[in-house]
Amino acid sequence: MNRYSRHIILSEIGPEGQKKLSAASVMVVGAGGLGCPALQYLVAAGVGTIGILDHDLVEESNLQRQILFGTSSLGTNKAVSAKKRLADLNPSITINAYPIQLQAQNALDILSGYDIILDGTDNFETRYLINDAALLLDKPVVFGAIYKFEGQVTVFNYKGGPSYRCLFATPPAGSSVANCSEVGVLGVLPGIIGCMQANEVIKMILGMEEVLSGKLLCYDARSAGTSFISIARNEDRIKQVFDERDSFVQNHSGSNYSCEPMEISVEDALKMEDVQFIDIREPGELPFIQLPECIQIPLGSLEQSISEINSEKNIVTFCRSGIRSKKAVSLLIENNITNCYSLKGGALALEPAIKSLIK
Amino acid sequence: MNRYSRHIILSEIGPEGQKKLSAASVMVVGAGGLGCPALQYLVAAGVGTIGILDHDLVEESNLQRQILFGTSSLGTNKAVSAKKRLADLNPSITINAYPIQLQAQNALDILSGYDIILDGTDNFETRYLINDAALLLDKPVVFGAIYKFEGQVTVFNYKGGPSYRCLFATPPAGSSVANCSEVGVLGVLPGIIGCMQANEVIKMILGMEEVLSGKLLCYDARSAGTSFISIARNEDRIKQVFDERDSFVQNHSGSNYSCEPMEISVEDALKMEDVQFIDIREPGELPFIQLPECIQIPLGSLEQSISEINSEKNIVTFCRSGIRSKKAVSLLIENNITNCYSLKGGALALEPAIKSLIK
Amino acid sequence: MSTNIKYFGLLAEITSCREESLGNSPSTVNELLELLFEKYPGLKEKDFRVAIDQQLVTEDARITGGEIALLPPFSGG
Amino acid sequence: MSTNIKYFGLLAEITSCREESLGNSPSTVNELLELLFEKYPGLKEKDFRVAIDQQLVTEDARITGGEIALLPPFSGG
Repeated sequence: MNRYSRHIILSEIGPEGQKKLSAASVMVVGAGGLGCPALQYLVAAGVGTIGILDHDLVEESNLQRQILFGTSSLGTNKAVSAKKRLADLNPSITINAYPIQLQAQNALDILSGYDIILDGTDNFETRYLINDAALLLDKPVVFGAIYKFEGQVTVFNYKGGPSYRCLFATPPAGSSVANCSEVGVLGVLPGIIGCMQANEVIKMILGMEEVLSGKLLCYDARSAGTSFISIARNEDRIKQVFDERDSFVQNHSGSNYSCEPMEISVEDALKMEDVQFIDIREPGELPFIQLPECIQIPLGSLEQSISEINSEKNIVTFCRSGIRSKKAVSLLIENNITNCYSLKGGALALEPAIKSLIK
Repeated sequence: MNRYSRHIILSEIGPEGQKKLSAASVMVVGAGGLGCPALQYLVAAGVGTIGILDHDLVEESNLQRQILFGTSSLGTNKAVSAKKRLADLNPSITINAYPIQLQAQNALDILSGYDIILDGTDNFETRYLINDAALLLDKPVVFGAIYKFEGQVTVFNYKGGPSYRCLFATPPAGSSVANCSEVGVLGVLPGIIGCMQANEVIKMILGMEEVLSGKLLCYDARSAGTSFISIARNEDRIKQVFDERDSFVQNHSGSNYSCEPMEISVEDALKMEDVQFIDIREPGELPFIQLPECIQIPLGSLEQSISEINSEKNIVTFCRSGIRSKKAVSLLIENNITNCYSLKGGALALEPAIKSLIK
Repeated sequence: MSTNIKYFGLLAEITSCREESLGNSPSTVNELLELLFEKYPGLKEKDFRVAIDQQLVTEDARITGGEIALLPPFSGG
Repeated sequence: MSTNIKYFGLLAEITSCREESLGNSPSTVNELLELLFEKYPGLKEKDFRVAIDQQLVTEDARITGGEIALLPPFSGG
């Protein structure tokens, strides 16, 4: 246990605490500004099972603060890319990458497999979705959010404590809040806030007192100062979430989630590293596609052929035009192959792109 | 400038602020628990020139918190390994690795080349050395230090503000303070403190108000709370450092720095990646050493042959027994080739090790 | 009795200050908001919660001195 | 008048608490230290600075209420 000796030597952690970390599972939703630093320290601390959920691809403007990535990961999926980097930091834990979007339809399923959820997302819709799903699943959420030079951190749904809806009942009206990428952010701020979130996760796993439940930490990077605002539990608002449990999937409040499996453009797919194309058309369908990293498994036999698929790779399924391949992606995800995409435009879009590459 | 668009869009930074970051140079002393996270965000922010000074090799017990490394970098020098990882995060800046120990003899020379110094070291001797050298050079130091669950952050020597000696006049007596590796540390704590240090560096470069000068930030990861202690400048103590300027190199207070260039064992050298051995003996000296990554440059002609040396590699110089190769390392460092080691035991130790590898 | 008000996030951009002191202190949160909406019309369109002495309060809460904070939700990550 | 004392870092391990209230308040830092050294002999061997109300003070400083902090140097990194 040499890797964790600096933890084990602490009387507050010890070998028992390190075992608790190893037995714990944490889902990090969003591998962006907050998720990247949080993931680093959860992985380094030896949290036994870590989920990373993000459907975005790495863009150059992310590199100013999303420190798990680099020029070599531009254009790749964030969850898959983060997993690859983190596996070297600590190969002794299990990391599951979900390169998909969290939606009302899959949230309960996906989050139910983890003890604690870390909210590192960048939009109100997903934040409320995480909060409500976590309430229904009775799981704590470590919330973190940033605006320019300021950050908020707290723990929701912990041992009967308040939830996000007790602080802000509903998402603000669209015009009321500017989008993060429109307003900009001091790059190091999510580093501080994401690490603070990881700290709260670790405190909960270790069973430490003073978990940041019922208190919102407000940090200002300009003054380096912190203030705390107490949040009381609002039973009415929490009851409302439970009352709407049955309709959670159908009509999540203000839901505008697309129900689509994750799609990828031909351009991005051809640039992707470690890719495995799967042609899910019936034998003989046109146009004929020849690619070195491509195997043929017709949709009808995909489920029996799961074991043939290398889940370490980025799977791109395609059909003729991009409709049936979405079903293939849903089917793969149900079978725990999560890093998979449906090719936008299908073989019809792929054929000319390959031809222009050969030229 | 797409990479920095989230900074440029902030009115407090803008294109001018991003230019200031790009024109700035920062020396990070210590690529450990504090240096790793600080470096990530300074590099990501686009600080134009970054020095990384650390003579330690990566050990498994570091990986619980030193998140720039991984199993693939075990046994390699921290400064060199950190540079390699960070170059992918931002290839548009200059990163200088100094795989050496900061000493009274080299501190003024090395630190004079940088605008701001970030103290991420783990011992009092180097902390006082950095403080005093920075005072003499009139450069600000961003101080960070940790103990178990608590951290301290402040800026010393900034615009006539106090220095470390105004807070604690002299290093504590040996028995009074336990060594960091003996007492352990919560892994995520240096993440929070190191990011806070990077934040102060960036605030200074941008010319923002509210730099943490004259105030010691005390952070407790258990409560997530922060308190500030005001520090007044003590002119007597500062004058004393200047009074002793001339004898700085000869008898730095309580100096127990070894004046040795960095040595490496045969075992570690043979495990190192990207290594370039230089046999600095005269032609014909015995034992005869045959290694694929080895070139012959006798010590007498080393200085004229600098241009032949690939400074991207880890340079290991050796002589017969490990004495003359130390001179070679000093000479290389004077010529700005910093990632170089003297082989302990020289060719006499290397020969049997190679033979046993071949067997 | 003067009242100190802290503005977080984008609210401080509307008020052009992160903190200020109101000379004539209103007696309820409702009165305070009326006063602030007149001084800073942009605040009206924003969602935020009000805290007195680090406790979230409703709009009918009485103000008996202490520090008031206006807290908007953040979404960034 | 009671005095609140905060212990940072390894000092809290010697006192077995991070914070405590002293019933009978001494009038100078010197008196306070005498009292603490008797209560916690281990403190004597440690280096630390004393702050009153977030201001570092010398040992002859008078205590007129407020919060006292005992601050040791940290070396870890």
